[in-house]
Amino acid sequence: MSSLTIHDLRKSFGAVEVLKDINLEARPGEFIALVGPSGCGKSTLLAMIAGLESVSSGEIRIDGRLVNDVAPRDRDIAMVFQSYALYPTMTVKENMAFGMESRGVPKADQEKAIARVASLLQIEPLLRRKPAQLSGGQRQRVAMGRALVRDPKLFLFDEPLSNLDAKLRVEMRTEIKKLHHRVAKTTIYVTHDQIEAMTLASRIAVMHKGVLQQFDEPQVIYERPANIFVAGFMGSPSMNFLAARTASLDGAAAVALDLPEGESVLPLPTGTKPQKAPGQPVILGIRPEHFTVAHRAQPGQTALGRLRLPVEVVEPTGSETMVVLRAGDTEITARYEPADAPKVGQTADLLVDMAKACLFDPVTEARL
Amino acid sequence: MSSLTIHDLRKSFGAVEVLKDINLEARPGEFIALVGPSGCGKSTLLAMIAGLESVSSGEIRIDGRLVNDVAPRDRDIAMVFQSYALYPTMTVKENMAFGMESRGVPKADQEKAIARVASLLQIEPLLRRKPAQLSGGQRQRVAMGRALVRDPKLFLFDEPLSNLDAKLRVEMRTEIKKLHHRVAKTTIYVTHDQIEAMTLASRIAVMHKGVLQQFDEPQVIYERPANIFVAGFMGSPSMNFLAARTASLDGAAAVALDLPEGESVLPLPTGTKPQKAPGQPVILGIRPEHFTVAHRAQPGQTALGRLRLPVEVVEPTGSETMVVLRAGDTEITARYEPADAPKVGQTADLLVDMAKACLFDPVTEARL
Amino acid sequence: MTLALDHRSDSSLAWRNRLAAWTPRLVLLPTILASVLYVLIFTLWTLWISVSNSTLLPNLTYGGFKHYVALWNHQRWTIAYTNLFVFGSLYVLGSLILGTFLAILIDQRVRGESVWRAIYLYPLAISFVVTGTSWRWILDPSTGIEAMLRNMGFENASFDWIVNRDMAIYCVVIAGMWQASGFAMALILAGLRSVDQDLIKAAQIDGASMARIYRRVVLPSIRPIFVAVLVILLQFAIKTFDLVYALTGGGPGLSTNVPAIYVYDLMFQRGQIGQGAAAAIMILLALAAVLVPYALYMAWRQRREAANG
Amino acid sequence: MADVTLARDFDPLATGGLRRKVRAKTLVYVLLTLFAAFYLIPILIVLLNSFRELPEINRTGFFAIPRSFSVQPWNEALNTFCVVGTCEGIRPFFLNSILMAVPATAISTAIGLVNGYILSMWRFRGSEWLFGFITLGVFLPAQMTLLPWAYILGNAGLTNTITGLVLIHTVQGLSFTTLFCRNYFVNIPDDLIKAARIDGAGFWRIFRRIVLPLSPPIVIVTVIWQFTGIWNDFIYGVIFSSGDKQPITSALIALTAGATSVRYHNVEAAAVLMAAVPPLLVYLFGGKYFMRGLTQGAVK
Amino acid sequence: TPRTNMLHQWATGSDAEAIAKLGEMFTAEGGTWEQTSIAGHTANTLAKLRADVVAGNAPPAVQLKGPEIAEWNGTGMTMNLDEVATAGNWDSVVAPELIEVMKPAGSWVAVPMNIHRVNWMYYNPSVLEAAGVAEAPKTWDEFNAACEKIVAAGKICVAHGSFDWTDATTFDSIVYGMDRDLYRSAFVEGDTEAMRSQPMIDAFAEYRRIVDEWMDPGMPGRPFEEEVAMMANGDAAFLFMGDWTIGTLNAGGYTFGEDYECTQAPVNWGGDGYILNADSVVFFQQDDPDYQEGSVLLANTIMSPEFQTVFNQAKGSIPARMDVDLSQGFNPCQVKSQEDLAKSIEQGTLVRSMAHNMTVPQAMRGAMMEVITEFVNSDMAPEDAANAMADAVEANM
Ligand SMILES: Nc1ncnc2c1ncn2[C@@H]1O[C@H](COP(=O)(O)OP(=O)(O)OP(=O)(O)O)[C@@H](O)[C@H]1O
Ligand SMILES: Nc1ncnc2c1ncn2[C@@H]1O[C@H](COP(=O)(O)OP(=O)(O)OP(=O)(O)O)[C@@H](O)[C@H]1O
Ligand SMILES: [Mg+2]
Ligand SMILES: [Mg+2]
Repeated sequence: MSSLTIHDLRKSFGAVEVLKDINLEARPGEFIALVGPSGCGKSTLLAMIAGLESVSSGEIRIDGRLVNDVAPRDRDIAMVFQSYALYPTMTVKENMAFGMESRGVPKADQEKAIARVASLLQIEPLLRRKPAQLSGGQRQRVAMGRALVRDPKLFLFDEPLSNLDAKLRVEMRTEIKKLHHRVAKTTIYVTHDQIEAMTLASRIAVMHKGVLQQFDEPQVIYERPANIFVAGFMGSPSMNFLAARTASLDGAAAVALDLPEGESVLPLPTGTKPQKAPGQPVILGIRPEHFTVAHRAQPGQTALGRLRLPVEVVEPTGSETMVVLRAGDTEITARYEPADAPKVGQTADLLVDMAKACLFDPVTEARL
Repeated sequence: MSSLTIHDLRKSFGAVEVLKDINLEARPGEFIALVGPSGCGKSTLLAMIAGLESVSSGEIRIDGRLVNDVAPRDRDIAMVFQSYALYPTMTVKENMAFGMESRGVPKADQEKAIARVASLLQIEPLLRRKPAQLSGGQRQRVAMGRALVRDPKLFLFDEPLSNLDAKLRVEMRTEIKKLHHRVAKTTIYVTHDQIEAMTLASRIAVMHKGVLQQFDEPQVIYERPANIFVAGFMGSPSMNFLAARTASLDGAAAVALDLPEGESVLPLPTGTKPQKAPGQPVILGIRPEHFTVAHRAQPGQTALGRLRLPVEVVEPTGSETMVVLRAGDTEITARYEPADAPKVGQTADLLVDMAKACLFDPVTEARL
Repeated sequence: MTLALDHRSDSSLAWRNRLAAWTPRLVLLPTILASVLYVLIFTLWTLWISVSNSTLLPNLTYGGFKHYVALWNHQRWTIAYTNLFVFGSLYVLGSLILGTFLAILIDQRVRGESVWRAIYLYPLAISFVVTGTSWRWILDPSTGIEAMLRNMGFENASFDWIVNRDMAIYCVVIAGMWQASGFAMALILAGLRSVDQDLIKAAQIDGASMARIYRRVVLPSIRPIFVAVLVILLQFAIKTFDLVYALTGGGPGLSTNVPAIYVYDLMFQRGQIGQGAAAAIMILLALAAVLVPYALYMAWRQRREAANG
Repeated sequence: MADVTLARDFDPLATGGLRRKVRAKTLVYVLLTLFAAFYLIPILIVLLNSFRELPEINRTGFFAIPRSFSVQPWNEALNTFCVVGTCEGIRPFFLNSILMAVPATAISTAIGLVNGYILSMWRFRGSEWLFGFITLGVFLPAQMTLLPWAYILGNAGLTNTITGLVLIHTVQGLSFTTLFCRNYFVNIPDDLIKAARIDGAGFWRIFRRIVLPLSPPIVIVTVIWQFTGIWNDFIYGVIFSSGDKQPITSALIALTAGATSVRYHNVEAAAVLMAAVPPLLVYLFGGKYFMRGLTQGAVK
Repeated sequence: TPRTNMLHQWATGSDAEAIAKLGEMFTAEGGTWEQTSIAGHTANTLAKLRADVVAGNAPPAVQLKGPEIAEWNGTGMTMNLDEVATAGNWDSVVAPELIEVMKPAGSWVAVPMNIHRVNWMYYNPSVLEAAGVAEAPKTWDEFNAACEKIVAAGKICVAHGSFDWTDATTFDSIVYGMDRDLYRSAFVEGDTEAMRSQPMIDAFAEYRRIVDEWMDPGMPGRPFEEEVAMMANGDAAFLFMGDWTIGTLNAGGYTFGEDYECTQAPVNWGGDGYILNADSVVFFQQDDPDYQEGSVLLANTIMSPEFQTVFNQAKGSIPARMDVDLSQGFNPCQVKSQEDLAKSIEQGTLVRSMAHNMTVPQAMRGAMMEVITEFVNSDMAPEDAANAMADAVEANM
């Protein structure tokens, strides 16, 4: 039995259908991330799970019980909002107690629960403050504390970190990860930051325009994306997409790229079946980190393609350097070790790790 | 002659001194990034350059001319605001024309300038829209367009990208970099995102609490930070700081770490002079990317230290995996290739690239 | 453009800058003068008249505090001043509570919201000269509710507050609330709409009922709006004049007299300008009793906000 | 600017069962209707009595079921009734009120806008203090200012003129309009003004091109507030104008406040309703903006 | 050409029509007529007058009455009308009680427009008949006895709407009817000893009985025309009110003899009494000769028998000149009023009305009226009321 089951779920606002046939299930204790670009319906889906939006059709079950028409208070869930939604006129302690108070939990038990969570999250010194007197990170922590005191069946998070600045976001991400290890509750976590999804989730559901694109483990989603959208969405900088065609190289199926510098023929990505006759258009997807400087090639590595391209922009970030190369009309971003980075105007000589590249159908956009 | 010279600049609001003795100069065409945490005075400094805040003491010169008391309109600058500050009731075109209109530029010239910039930024289709009808990225582009039409001596940017989401931010960053290559105007760019500063600037000014900490080229700042603050601020995940003491190893000066697993002695970072007698406390700074998995050590690499530490958290981001290790009371973050990443609970065996590590004085916090 | 700027000498720029710096102050000058006249001079003039020998006409010779003494020896003034506090607090609190209640009702995703809003808000647009009479008819036992109830067969029905000297002031309160609660409703409703909807969602998930959510979460978070409504209503209460005139004429007996009526009667009908002025100064003191704490509260809030960044 | 949405998009009753929803909604509509009755009855009574014949009113009182119906009262109120010396109904006074309320509203709003603009965006030392001082004018009771105004109007040769009334209402209105506009403009981001200054715009250009186009909500609030306030004021009208120069509310006082003379209640009712039309229209048409602007203007 | 601008408070209805007549007559005599009619309360008129005086342009002619004539005369701004008065022989045609008021310091500064009788008692003959009251009571004892019967018959005895001026009007009649001398010393001369005296306590005691037993509890704030209708419709038997009631009765379509009749309010001392109230116009000095001329013309027009006739037929009062013939176009009550006035002068019983501001200054009158209306609307004891009135007057002297 799974802790959350969503079956053929649909949602329309008036004539606009914002969620289409969503199927999803979370096993007990699992951490599921819901990612997708803005407006794809993540928050709507979460609100439906929470009971804050009505269901147009389909089923939502929590621990096997159909909850389509159950009020939020009776679903036994806890939720952390992007805005934190801390009650501004209550102290941190009152914020945490409010849910228990509303449910008539005895004072003594309230105190105990608050003490436990406050020590878990190390927010004891903040208990008497009002939310306005807290920093962003502290607020985030309190919002989590409020969700934790209740010991619910399901945790829902709606972009809990997106209001924090970059440094704090990274820290809190790690913290959430540790916390989930500790409490091991089923969690649905909405984010549009794919790194958060990758690092936190046991499975990721990628959504786009109300449709669930892929629902799988992070590594699978990253390495074998179901389609161009998922491939482009996951990973930063984005995967490079190149128009190519099927070809044959040394008798084996291969892909050919037409570049101003002439045609490059590369071996087929590992695991791709050569379904198509040679000469068919395909889209080749290569992630920035799957380029290697030619002279660093390690002996014995197979399935390597070689590209020579002019350098357009060099962006050193310190730990690594991103280099934008021109490949005809398209730009390719490649990741370099800072020491190896070329200069603008030079020509980069790169090996492509075709074992990790992907091929897509240009029409259906699905991976081949 | 430099395009912008700031000499001993101070600024107080009432009794609070928010800028202390700032000295800075920008060469013509240079791209200077001003970074620092929130509230360190970046915006205030920029506003003083623009003439929007008065000068408490010191000098600001633009192209050699003292502008301390010159009104903003007479400084011949252009500025892009974090909020974009587009005039909400005017169309994009009117927004861009407003500055020229105020200065009495003939209509025909206005049209020409707008056409030029609109095509440069590819915003021609937006010219008739109002700001409310634009997406975040489009607004950002229009804000830049408004600054560009006027062809001023100095461009000022105040966190122009911080209202965009992560993906768009990366794209616009590259765009700004290209744009600067093209127009080659002196630019002062405020940000609190150190990656932006690193990738865009020819020189970076790091500020903290109203004091200029270091003003140098990105690579220098990243590799040879002036103090702990700069070292910790630049780079994400942050540099790891470990309490250590001076020691000697094979007769040479070295640093020793006391870990629960026993003492580890590492060679001295390259370029560090052994000023201190052995046994003195120091702080050792190591960036996450300066760890290598022990079995990948390349022959001939010198100045390597070796650490064996338990794994606490593993965070795969797709292109790389961050691993949090426990070293006594402190946590150390190390960057792994996804394929090499250990599991939680295992012990990581790492080599430290001491050539790139830094040592700091625990009292003055300056780099040794 | 660059060239054009360089031609201008720094000194002419400096002169222009200085002019530009003074423009706001120059433009504000007429308002400043008008306010000095209206707020300061008028108040000082009234203050002086209140300690002068004025009776039939203003007389600027100093006469000491006799008018104040006479004022406080006057039973009608004591009634009026007491009424100011009774009426003021009931009217303000009543309008606030009623307005809040209406705002909450309208906030429940009702159909035709703008119609309901207009119905509750329209009394603010109509002067009491217009509706006072009508309220009078409604409250009067021989023509209004009581008569209607009796005609319907409730022989013992009794609603005679307006003719009862102990209760008449509550009729003034009811009519006042009728006029002002819509205004409170409008402000509070807008306040409710500005409350982060996530707070309500969070509270729902926390298991609170809607009543509890309003009481504990939503209403407390719009406290500044309540304070603003409070001050505006208090200001209305203190200036109340035509409401009472149209409704009870100050009666039965003296029971619904309020200071504004007293001032008008003494200054103009009775020809006791000095005593009227003294009464006006007492009204201002009552105002200060409200405004000074409010100003302190605002200053405190600002400082606290500044302290919290 | 803090955006106040006028319709909420979140339904607290989205889930939890149909019965609960129906019960809650019914209760809400019943209460709304009861209160609507409370608010409407006074005006309905006036309306009904404006169509009854006088002898019937005199014999059966105002709260009775109408037995007669006549438009004569409206005709009289509009055209022939004698009020304060003329016998043309209340029409001429209606016109006076327009002539008084429109300019006074317009001028005080215009000045208030400029004042608010300065006090929020061109602050100088003491400007906060000045703002507080101007705002104090809101609180002065009218009775106190009558004689000083008489002195000023007399010396300016403005007694018994509509211009005099316009002057009074303008000066007194400044406090309110400045208060509202300033509190509204405070919400306009500073960056906008900074950008315009860098763009080379001066004081007036910023006002005209940037601030003014953003002002409609607060203009509507001040216009409604001022217009209804000025229209409904009677005390200044009674004291500082006379005969055919009086505004309509003062003329209404003549109708409704005569104690011992014969009262034509039906005509009064008709006149009273007619006098209420302009402020009501202003409210009906500006109501939506009134709420939006008021929160932004009054709460700060 | 002679001009004038008269400030008055007859703003609507029959009042306004009456004053319009004055304008027509003034214009017919070659004058340029302007008027400033003030809406509503006397306070508004006086506020306007004060505002004009403060502004430095006192109106040429103002409707003022009673002691206010003296007060404003005291400011030295009023115009002396002695010449016109002599020419018109006013001293011999105007009622003597009025002359004192019009000549506060020995010279004419005001002209009277009418005489109102305050101490009327209207009654509904059918109610009296039904209750078995044979004729209208003549003394207060008879009145109380009549009321007992009427109340027993299920009717309200006295129709009343309580305002300070109506409460005081009724009390005028009570005090005057119980003790004429008390009325003079307390209400005309403002003698506080008289106010504290036993006769005043008795008057209050009578009033207490009337309020508690003969009036209905719905009276506070009841509009004037409603109390009139109560009597005329037969819901109540009596109404104490001045002669302006006639206009309202006419407008309500009630007929004399059927729906109402009028008689003098009860007096315990026998004979004919009359409490007088008069409206008058005061002239303020003007620099403009046109206005000076206009004032003379207006004064003469007001005093002309033609105007006095037209004006008073509309108002329900009687001419201030004693020599006008009322046989044509006047209501029977008005005719009776003129007859009673003559008898009252003859018997020396004529007094001016305190309630209608014909005796003591406004400050004192206001204080007295406050006590009276408080008395009516509370359960104050007669002794306390008498003392309170004296105290209030002393505080305002
Ligand atoms: N109450 C509503 N009425 C109509 N449309 C709505 C409503 N709520 C949401 N939508 C629409 O549904 C779509 C999904 O919205 P949702 O908030 O779920 O997106 P999201 O994925 O959470 O986006 P974000 O990342 O920006 O938070 C959007 O197109 C939005 O405009
Ligand atoms: N007008 C002012 N009056 C008083 N203090 C001010 C004022 N403006 C700024 N400060 C203070 O000056 C300091 C620097 O502010 P500034 O806005 O320059 O910081 P910043 O580096 O731009 O921060 P952020 O990254 O948050 O934009 C802050 O502590 C701020 O509180
Ligand atoms: Mg969302
Ligand atoms: Mg800033």
